[in-house]
This record gives sequence, C-alpha cells and structure tokens, in this order.
Amino acid sequence: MGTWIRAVIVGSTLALLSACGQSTGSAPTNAVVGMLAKFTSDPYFVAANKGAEEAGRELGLTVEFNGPVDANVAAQADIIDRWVRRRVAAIAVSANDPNALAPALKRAAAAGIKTMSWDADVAPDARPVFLSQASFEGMGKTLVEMMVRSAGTAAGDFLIITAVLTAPNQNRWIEEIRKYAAATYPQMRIAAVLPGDEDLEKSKNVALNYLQANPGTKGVFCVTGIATPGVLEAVKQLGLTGKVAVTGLGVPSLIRPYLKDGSLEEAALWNPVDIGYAAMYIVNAQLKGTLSPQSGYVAAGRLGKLRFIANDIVLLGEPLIFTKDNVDQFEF
Amino acid sequence: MSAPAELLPTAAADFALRGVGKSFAGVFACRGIDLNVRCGEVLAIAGENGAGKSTLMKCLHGYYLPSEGHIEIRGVPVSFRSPRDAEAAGIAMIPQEVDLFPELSVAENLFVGRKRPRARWGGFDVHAMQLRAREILASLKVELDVAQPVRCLAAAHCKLVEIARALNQDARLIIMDEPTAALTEREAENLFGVVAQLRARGLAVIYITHRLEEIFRISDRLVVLRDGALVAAGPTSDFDTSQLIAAMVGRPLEQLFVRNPHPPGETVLELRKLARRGQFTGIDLALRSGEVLGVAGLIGAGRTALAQALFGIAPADSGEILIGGRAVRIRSVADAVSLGIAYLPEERRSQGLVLPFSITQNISFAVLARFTRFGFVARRREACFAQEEARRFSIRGADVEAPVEVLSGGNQQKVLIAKVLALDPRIIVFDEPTRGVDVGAKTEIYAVIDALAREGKAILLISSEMNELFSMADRILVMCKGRVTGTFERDEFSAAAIGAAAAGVARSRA
Amino acid sequence: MSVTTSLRRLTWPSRDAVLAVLFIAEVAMIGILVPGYLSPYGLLDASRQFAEVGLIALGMTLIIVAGGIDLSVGSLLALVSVTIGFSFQAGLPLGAALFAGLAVGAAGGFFNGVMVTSLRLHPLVVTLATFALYRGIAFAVSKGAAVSSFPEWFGIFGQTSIGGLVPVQLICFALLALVLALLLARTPFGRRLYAIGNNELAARFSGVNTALTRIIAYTLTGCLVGLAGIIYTSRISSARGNAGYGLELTVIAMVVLGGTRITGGSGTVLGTVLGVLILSYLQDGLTYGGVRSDWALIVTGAFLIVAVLLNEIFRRVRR
Amino acid sequence: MAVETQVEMPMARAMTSRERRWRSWPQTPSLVFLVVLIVVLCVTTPGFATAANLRGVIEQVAVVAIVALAVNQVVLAGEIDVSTGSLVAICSFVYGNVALSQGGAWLPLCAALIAGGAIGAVNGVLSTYGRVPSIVATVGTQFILRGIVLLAGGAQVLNLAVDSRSFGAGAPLGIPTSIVVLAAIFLAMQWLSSHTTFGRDIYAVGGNSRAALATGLPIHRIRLLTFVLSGVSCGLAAAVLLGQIGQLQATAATGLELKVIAAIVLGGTRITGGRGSNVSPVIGAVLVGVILNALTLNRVSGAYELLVLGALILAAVSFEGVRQRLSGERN
Repeated sequence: MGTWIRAVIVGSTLALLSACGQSTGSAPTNAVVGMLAKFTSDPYFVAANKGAEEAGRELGLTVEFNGPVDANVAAQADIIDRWVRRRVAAIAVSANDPNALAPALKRAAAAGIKTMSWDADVAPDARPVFLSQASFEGMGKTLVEMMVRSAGTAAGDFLIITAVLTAPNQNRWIEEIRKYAAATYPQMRIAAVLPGDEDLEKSKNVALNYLQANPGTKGVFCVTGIATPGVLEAVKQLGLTGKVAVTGLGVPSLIRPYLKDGSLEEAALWNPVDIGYAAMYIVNAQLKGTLSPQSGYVAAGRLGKLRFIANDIVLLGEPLIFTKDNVDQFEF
Repeated sequence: MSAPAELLPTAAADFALRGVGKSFAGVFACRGIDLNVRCGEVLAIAGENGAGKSTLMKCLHGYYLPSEGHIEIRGVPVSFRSPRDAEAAGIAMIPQEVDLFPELSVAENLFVGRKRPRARWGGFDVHAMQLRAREILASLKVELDVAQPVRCLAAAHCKLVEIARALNQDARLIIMDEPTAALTEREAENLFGVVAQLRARGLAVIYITHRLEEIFRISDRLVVLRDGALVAAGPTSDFDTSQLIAAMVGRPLEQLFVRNPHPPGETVLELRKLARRGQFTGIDLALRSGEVLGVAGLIGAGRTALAQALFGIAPADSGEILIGGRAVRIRSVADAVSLGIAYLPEERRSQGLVLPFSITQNISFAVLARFTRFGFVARRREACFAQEEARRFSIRGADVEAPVEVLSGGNQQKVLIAKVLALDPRIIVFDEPTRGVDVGAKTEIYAVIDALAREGKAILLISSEMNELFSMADRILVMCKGRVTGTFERDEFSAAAIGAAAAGVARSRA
Repeated sequence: MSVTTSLRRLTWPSRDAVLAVLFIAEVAMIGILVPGYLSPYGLLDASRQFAEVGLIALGMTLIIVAGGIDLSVGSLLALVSVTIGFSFQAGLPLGAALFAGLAVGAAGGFFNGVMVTSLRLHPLVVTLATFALYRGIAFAVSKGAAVSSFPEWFGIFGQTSIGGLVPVQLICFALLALVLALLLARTPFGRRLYAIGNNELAARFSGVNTALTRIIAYTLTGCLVGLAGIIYTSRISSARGNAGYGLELTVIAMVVLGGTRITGGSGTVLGTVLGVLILSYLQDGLTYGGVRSDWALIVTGAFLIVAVLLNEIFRRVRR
Repeated sequence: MAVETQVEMPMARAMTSRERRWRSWPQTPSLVFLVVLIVVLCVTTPGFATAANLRGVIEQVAVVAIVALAVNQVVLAGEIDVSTGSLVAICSFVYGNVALSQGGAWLPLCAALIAGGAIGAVNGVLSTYGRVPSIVATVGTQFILRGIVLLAGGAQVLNLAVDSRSFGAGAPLGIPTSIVVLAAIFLAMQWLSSHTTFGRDIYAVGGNSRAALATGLPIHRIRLLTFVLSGVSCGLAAAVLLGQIGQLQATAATGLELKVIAAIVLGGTRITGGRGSNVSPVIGAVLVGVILNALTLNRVSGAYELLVLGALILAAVSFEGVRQRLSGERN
C-alpha cells in the first residue's frame, strides 16, 4: 500500500474521531429499558417481550428487547456494555450464567443505570432485585408431585432430560427434585440426567436411546420446555405411552397436541408474558425510586401486588399447571 | 533472415493457420504465422523457450482466441471459443505435464468431457466404455487394466492414456508438447512407434520438443519459430542439426557444449554401500573436487532418490557417507546444507521455486539468515545481493522485484541455480539442469557448471540426455534398478555401452 | 515490470486500502444513522468485544498463510478458560492458573500442529477432530459447572481501562498485531510461512523444516488462544465449558475478509486487523443502534459476502 | 497448483488389481473402524445389538446422512458447504408453513425442495461465478439464513398434523420412513456417481480442475449444480426432521454443518476433492450415531459425551493418516 494512502486513512480516521468527539455530550435517551433475554427468537422470550411491551405502554417506557441468537453469555455481556455506552435508563436481564454478567452489570450500576434480573438470576451482589418466576423449592416439589400423579407410583427409576449441563436454573431444579424426592419418596431413584442441548431433535434422540435400553423406566422429567415435546415423541415412537410417564416444564402452545391426545397429563410453567410485564413494573419502581423491600410488596399493574420473598427477590407467583382442560386458556 | 513462405500448396492443408497472431496487453507473443498441416504427416515445431510455440498451439487448440488471423480446417475458416470447440473439430492437445484425472479409471479418463455410450435404461454403459478403452489401447499395442485408477499408473502409461484419449475423441490432429520430457529413452522409443502408427493411420501430428534428435527421428516436416515469428520451414530432410540450431537461435553454433579440461583434486565425497529401502542399494562412489560425475540411467533407476538421500530429503537407511574423509550422517536438508551439499531439483516449478515470490525472495530464500539483523530481514541488502546474482547469471527480462512466475523457463532455471549456489556449496548435485530449457540458456548453464568445476567444486550431474553427459561429464556412472551397473571414464564413453548398462543388460565392468 | 502494470498498481488502490476505506465508511455510516455512536470512549470501549477474536484471528492468519486452517480455536478457548477456572478452584494460585491456561493453549496448538504435520492429513480434518476433543475435555473436566470465584484483581485483563479510556485488551491486541505483522512481513519465519503456503515442496527443498515451521504457527496460535482465554475469562469473570462456541467460523471469516487467501500463500496481518475491525464494528454498531441480534446476523452475513465479492472484483480489475 | 512430486517410484509390490482397488477405496479404513466398533459394542453393551436399537440409530442419523450425501458431492467437486445447518432450518420453516396452510406432505416437500435448491444455487453462483471462496460464501449465507429463520420463525409455534409428518414418522412397510428416504437418496447418489456424466464430471473437476477446464468441462456449472444438490437435500432433510420431531424450532439444526462435514471426512472423502465415495458420508454419520448411542446405553454422563466422540474421531482420522503413510499414498 502506498504511503500516501496510509497517511490519508490515518488522517481521516483522526478527523472523524475528533469530529464526533463533540457529539458525546448529547443527552442520554431517557426511559429506554434494555430487556435482555437468554436468546432471542424463542417463543418463551418473545412472549416475555410481549408482556414487557405491554407494561412499557402503560408506564411510558421504551422497551428495547435484545439478546444473543444462541445461549452465548459473552454476547450478553457485549449487549449490556453497549447499553451502558448508550446510557439507557435501566437494564433487565435473564442471564445465561449467574456470574458472567456480574461485571457488566456492575459497570452499568456504576454508570448510574438501574439494573435488575428476571427469569434467570445473576450473582446477588450484581443486582438490587431479582424477579423469580417461582421458587426453586416450589418448582422441585411441583415437578415431583406431578410425576407421582402421572406415573401412578413413586417407586422406580426416573430419567431427567435437562437443557445444557451448565444451565443454572435447570441445575437448581434438579437439585430440588432430588432433595424433595429423597425426603418424600425415598424409592424414587434418579437414574440419569442427560442434556438435550435445548434442541428438540437432540432431546428426542437422547430419550430414545435411553428408553430403548431402559424400557423399565417409570418416568421422564423434562426440566426445560423445549425438551418436553421431543421426549413425548420418543415415548410415542417406542410405543411406551402409558408405560413411561412424562412431565415437566411445558410451553402450552408446544404441548397442546400432546395434552389433547393424552400422551401428556400435566406440565407446569409460569406465565412468560406476566414475567416480562412484572419485570417492567419493577424497573419502573426502581427508576422512580419507589421500590421498597421493607413494604414487602411491589405493585405490578394488572398482576396486582407481588410479594418480596427475600430482601431482594420478588416472586411472580406459583407455577401454572396445564392440563388438557385448561391449556386452551393460555396464549403463549 | 526473412520469413519463408511454407512450401506446401494451400489446397493440401487439412489444418492451417493463416496469419495468426496473439498479443497480451499489446505485446505480441507470436504474429503473422502461416502454417499448414496435412493428415498423415508429423510436423515438428522447433524454437527456443519464449519463441511463441506454446502460445501458437494454444491458439490452435482454442485455449486462446487469436488476436489476428484465423484458423482453417480444409480451407474453411473456423473460430474456436474454447478447447472444447477445437476438440469437436478434431484437434487434441497432449500437454507437457500429465493432466489426467487421478481418481478416475483409465476407461473413464478417456470419456471425460466426451459423450459416453448410453445404456438402455438411461445413464451410461460402463462395460461399453471399458471395451472401447481396451480397443483403443490395443490399437496402440498397449495392455492396461482399464478399470484401475490412473493414479496407479506410471508416467509413460499416462502419456499413452492421453493419446488414447485423443483418439477416443476422433482427433484428426494431435498436438504433443514435449511428450518425452518425463520418459526414459526406452519409453520414448515406444512413443515414437505410437507416433508412427498415428501417422500411418492418417492422423496429423504436431510435435513440439527441445530434443533435436527427436525431430530428425520422427518428423516429416519442421517449422522453426523465433521471437514469435516463423523463421524457417521445410521437409526435415533439408535440415541438419547445425542449420536447425542456427535457425532457432539466429546465429550458427559450432559447438553446443564448452568444457575446459581441468585436473580433478582430492576426493571430497565418498559413498560406501549406501542404501535406501525400495529405492537404491549398495551404492559406492567417489567424487573428487573439480570433477563432474555424470549419472545416467532410466527414470526409476534410483538416481533422483540417491540425490535426495544425499540432500537429506529422504535419508539413506544404511551405508556410509564420507565427506572429506570423515563419516557424516545426513538426516535432514539442514544437515546436508551445513555439510556444503546443494541440490538443484529436477522440477523447478514444483520443487525449486516459489513462483509468486520475487526473484530476490527466491534467490535469498535458502540463505535468509545471512541478511537477518536482529531477527528481521534487511531487505536492501537482500535486494543488492539478488541484483548481483541476477547479473552474474544473466537473468534477463525483468527486475528483481518481479515474481518469477512471469519469467521464461530458462530464466527461471537460472534463478533456481542462483538460489542453490547462494549456499556456497562444495558439492553440487544437478538433477536434469537443462530440462525444458532453450538452447541459449542451456549453453549458459553448461558454462556455469564448467566454471564451478574449475573453481574446484565437486559436481554430480544427473541427466537423461546422453549428449549432455558426453559433453559435460569427466566420468559417467550408470544406474539401473537402484544399483550401479557401470562406471565409464571419458575415453570409454559410448552410447551403446551406457545404454546397455542403463537397461541392465551388461553387468558392471569397471 | 511493464509500465502498464506499475501504473495500474499505483492507480488501483491496494486491497488493504479498500478495506480501510470500507471500514471508515462503515463507521461513519453508523455514526450518521445512530446519534451518539461516535465517541472516542465508545469506539475504544467497543474493542472489549473483539480483542479475543482479534487475537485468535492474528494467529489464524499465520496458519492460513502457511496453507493450513484451525477449526479448534473456539474449543481450545473453552479448554483454556476451564483450565484457568478449575485449576484455580483446585487451589492453584491464580497467577499459576493463568500460566496453566496459557500452557494448555500452547499445548493445544502444538498438538494440532504435530497431528497435522505427522499424519499429513488435511488440517481441516485434524482440527475438526480436536474441535470435538478440546471442548470434550473442557466439558469432562468442568462437568458442566462454572467457576466464578475469582479475586478482584483478575479483572485487569478484561475489565479495566488505561486512563479510563483504553481497555487493557485493546493494548494487548494492538501490541500483538504489531508483533505479528512484523513477524509475518519482515522475518525469515514469515517468509517461510509464505513459501510453505505457496509451495511447500520447494520450501522443503530449500532446507526449510516445514513441519517445525507449521508446528510453530499452530503453537503460536495456541498461545494467542491462551491469551484470549485469559482475557475472556477475566472479562466475564467466569470459566465454563461452552465458552467460544462457534468462534472458529467468525475468526476465519474475519481473516478471509481481510484478504488472506484461504488456500494459503498470501495475506497480511494488517488486512486481518481490518477484517476484524470491519466485522466487529458492524455488529457493535447494529446492536448499539438497537438492532436485534437476528438482524445483526443477517447484515453480518450479507456484509461478509459483499465485502469478499468486492474484494474479488477489485483483484480482477487490478490484473 | 497441485504438482505431483517426481520422486522415482520403487518397484511396485506384487498386489492383485482387485486387492489394490479394495485397499485404495476411500471408505475402507472407516468401514473397518465401524465394523470393529460394532463388534466390540455387541459384546460389551447389552441392548446394543437389538434390531430396534440399530434401527433407531440409523433413524437418528438419517438427517445428517441425507445432507452429508449431497454435501459429499460438493466436497468431491472441490468446494465446501457450511450453510447446511441454516439451510435445513429455513427449509423446515418453509415446509412447516406450507404444511400448516395447505396440509399434506408432498406439497410442502416440493416447496422445501425448491427453497433449498434456490438457496443452494445462490451459494453456488457466489462460490463459482462470484469467485468468493465457498467456505466464506457459505458462512455468509449461513448467518443470513439463520437470521431470517430466527426473525420469521422464532416466535412461531408450529405443530404439524400427522399427515404432514409422513417423511419422518411411521413405518408403513415395517421400515421407518426416514430410513427409506435415506436409502433412496443413497441409491440415487450412487446412480448419479456411477452412471451419469454429471456424477463422473464431479470427480473429474475435483480431482484435477485445470485438466477439467482444458477438456472443456463446464466446471463452474458442475460445481454450481452440486450446491443446488446440497440445497435440495437440505429441503428433503427438513421434511424428515420435521416429520421426526413434529414441531418447528427456529434454532433447529444448529451446528449441523459441522456434523455433516465430520461425517464426510470420517467416511474417508478427501476434503480437497476428487476422492471419496457415497458410502463415506453414510459410514461417517453412522459411526457418530453408534458412538452417541453406545454412550447413552452405557449411561455415560453427558459431560463425557463430546470427549469420547472427539477422541474416537481423532482415532479414526489418525488411523487413516497412518494408513496413508504406511501405504505411501499422499493425501
């Protein structure tokens, strides 16, 4: 490359940089809330975004929804950093890793941006408040009880299909399932925990391979909504419907056909629209400075008052349980 | 010398070039060429590298569109837009390097780009293809397993497959570019037989070669190109070697090879029972300083393997190597270089040069350490060195920053020699140093070898050209099937004896 | 050289210049469309996002120039990160854990190089195997868990800025870019890499230990992956097995966008730096402007194709 | 430019033509590896050697194998296609939506095949006439297509009716449909390779593109067509995939492209083109399927899955490398 070209390039870069340096002082766009999902383009998070936008309209907040295309935690940190540079008013995150986002969120807080977490928590010292969809203990209990109802027994071998082995929420639920089962149903044995990698096909194949070799398995817990239809397909294909019970988390729109044809009796989830909706109300309270754990409650529009279950955790409510009778009432 | 008109009447020409010229970026590689070829004759085209032979043939084969002039087939002007058009018109070209499809079978190679025999149910008929392939090869008196992949074949067989390919497309004119370059003399002999058959069948053959004796051996007529123009043409019988050379280089050459006698010195290199499994075995030789030891033999006799063992590329696995009387081990190229051994590989484009590199970068490549200061290459010193070397070896036609891929074959070879000699070796192995090089450059290369011998270097000269060995070597060592089958002093040189030793007929005598 | 060629060389801009103009035009365009984007602080801070891929791309340039490729870099990054985290958790002092990470990176690269040269298989095949193997080891070691209990000072590699303006990893990247640019363009080692990429046989016949040279290139890349792993782990202060997932294709895309020929023998470190900057700032600008990642993916893909297409057209016009 | 080394060859070992051909088959080492692995698993792993399990394994690798069979042709022609993951996803999206609005299976299949073929053609045009290296062009389209699927289909929930799932579910003749589809594609490719001019030309172009050009083969068009083939196969694979899982997922088939390439090279196809067979990708895919199946059967924790897979791939690849070294072949 000719030297003169190099000179032109360096010169023009510097000129551009200095020219734009002056625009730095422009006022930060107000009342923009960054809503960070684990990944975009997933029915669950799209529904959460819908709720957040609904609340945004009610509260006069601009919700900017974003997230990585895969469950990439570094990309999440990048997006937070960009929001910090833009000085958005608040950031609400659902974290792929509890600790990985902590530094970025602390930087945000240092820049005067309100932060909170929803759906999947970050390290407690990195956010003032977490909106929990359901308590882990409650979820563990619900899942085990559903399984006992579906399988008709608590004795025998059970399989757990999880998301990825590193998923923090799933790992907590599995822990609570084991804990509750050990305490309440000592004959319940968790024979294996296998990852379905948040992929329908993989979840199906894993279940297929396992059940093929272990047809005596009493039931399969699906601790991620994506795995449930896959596992049901596997059970169906092996002709084990009615012999191997399936239950777990389930997004109503995905499990509707299985509830209808009887291959699935019950599945649980919270309302993802509500969690997005509630998150924005909490953010609004933070922005207004009215969030007060001492009061024990936070007002959340059409959801009424949400309870603080700890000094920094707000509980959305109890998980919803879907059956073939009530599933049509849910639009997510 | 004015360009003579071709001697044949136009009407007799089956294929003709009419005033064909081709220019690249305004510079003509050949211009105003008139050429006639009849069926049933072999036309040789002679000329130094860069004379425009290849360009002309590429025009005829449809690879290039002529910038001016046109091609006629039986008096009808035609225009080829691709080799495919030319092949459809019955013109086939057999390139210098084997250009087949290694993973396809012999039979399939004959049909690539051609219509394959169809089977009734759609698709093509493999058996019909194999049958046809066997027929064609049989007509050339060749027996091959047509179902085996070409990658398993020897070079000579590949050539024959290429000829069979041309026949399979019903070629009326076959252009052969240096077909014997990679063949042994016996295989070449075989090929001449095939060419004679083609002529007898009524095909036209255009034969390009640097080996003048081949021209006299097989051609009916010849044309000579120089600097892109046709400078001589006529029946081969009208020419003799010196006339032909004179026409090619534009000046009469009394003697092709100059050699100043020089008494050899101490023994520098000695091999004792050197062997490498599957390649050569029991090699004994002694090489003195100031001596040129020729190595003759057919391809596959183990000559190159021996050279590469000496240079550490494929080390020997038993026997001794003594340099200056001391036993040494050569396990890598680095070992060989540090012992003062240099090797000029036979394939300059694939083994010798980095084509996109400049002349400078190629010449300095093996001795970069010499121009390295604080870990960086001192580019000015490097360029100075290259300039000096380029002058010394009279590398012409480009400045030293030009990539070597734009140079002619002769100049490329000189760059390679400069690069090899930059190592300042004591022992130099030249492996086919003049292959594919024009006569002028050849002489220059011989002069270099001669000068090196006079400087007291010990030289091993591997060559398949008997003439070259006879002119250059002080002694000739003959190899056959991995063994030394004869050693000849200068006064014993005889083509018959060496040929016999190379063929393994006579047992070692010297 | 003919007069016309030299004239054309002067009048037609070099590939690097085209890329540089493209980069400036891109940033300027984002600056116009997204108010507030162009601030020195912001532009510098954005470098946090590409320092890791950038470092790996520098090494990848050497490998690709020498006619190789390395698909295992993303997996190796995960292995480095896990090594740091879990050796620290097992009681190793953090400093030693960092060295262990670097060593694992170097060893991973070295292993790639040895396998590629000793098996004489295409590097795509070998590194596809280590692509699975390295992440496999990372998963097996971590068993899916993550380590995050790093001391405060670990943040200096990925979270702090010099003078509150220049992120530490940017300095690291710039320094290494300079070092590698010199290494490739000005040293005998670099010359050997080009020679191997163009004609490995000729390099061998010239006395180059081609196997060793290639092993060094892979090992160097491994070291850079190790460094990137340290920065990555520090930046998100957690070590886990799924780090750097899908990184390899991005890195290769950046290198090729920078004008390095994918089949080897040609390419520059400056070009790679520009390739890194162009793709990274494109993504940064898009997300900054509130464009969702899905859209960013589409724009990035389109930009990659168009840029290489343009590059190709320029190359043909120059001929 | 690939120039053969002119090393003088030793006298050839005595070997019959047939033996030599069998030994030089590209898929021989992986086939041996697979057979040994299966024998070992039959002995060590209860539940492995049942018909149902083996059928399951093949069903599970059907999608990868179908795509790999076509991408194998791309690789043989000297190019590469790493956009197949996103391609399958977008074809699934097309299939799913047509199935939802029109019902049935054949009409959606046609739509998916057309979509796949069209995108494959774009890949092909970019990589040949556009001179963009195919690894870059297809990385680019992979990004673009995934982005489009995520945007268009991310929030969409698609539950396929039974009659739209006939390519991946059910076993009307006692053999699961996905295996029938796979077998059909294999036979079609086999026929293409051995009995059509296009099929042989692919080998010619990949083995020696310079000579192919000189012969007048339309190398750009041949390569472009292999990309179209790859795209069409992605359409078919989408039909099988959706049939198997019954629901559309925007992140479906993420990372498929590397599995496909792994299957191809594991099976012994030379990544630089010209050498390989149609058996190669199937063997490669089945090999991976068998390994994963054996891990689950043995209840190996998921944490070790990738490690074992990686080690075995490395072993298989090394085996091939060592074999080539011993037999003096070059890669």
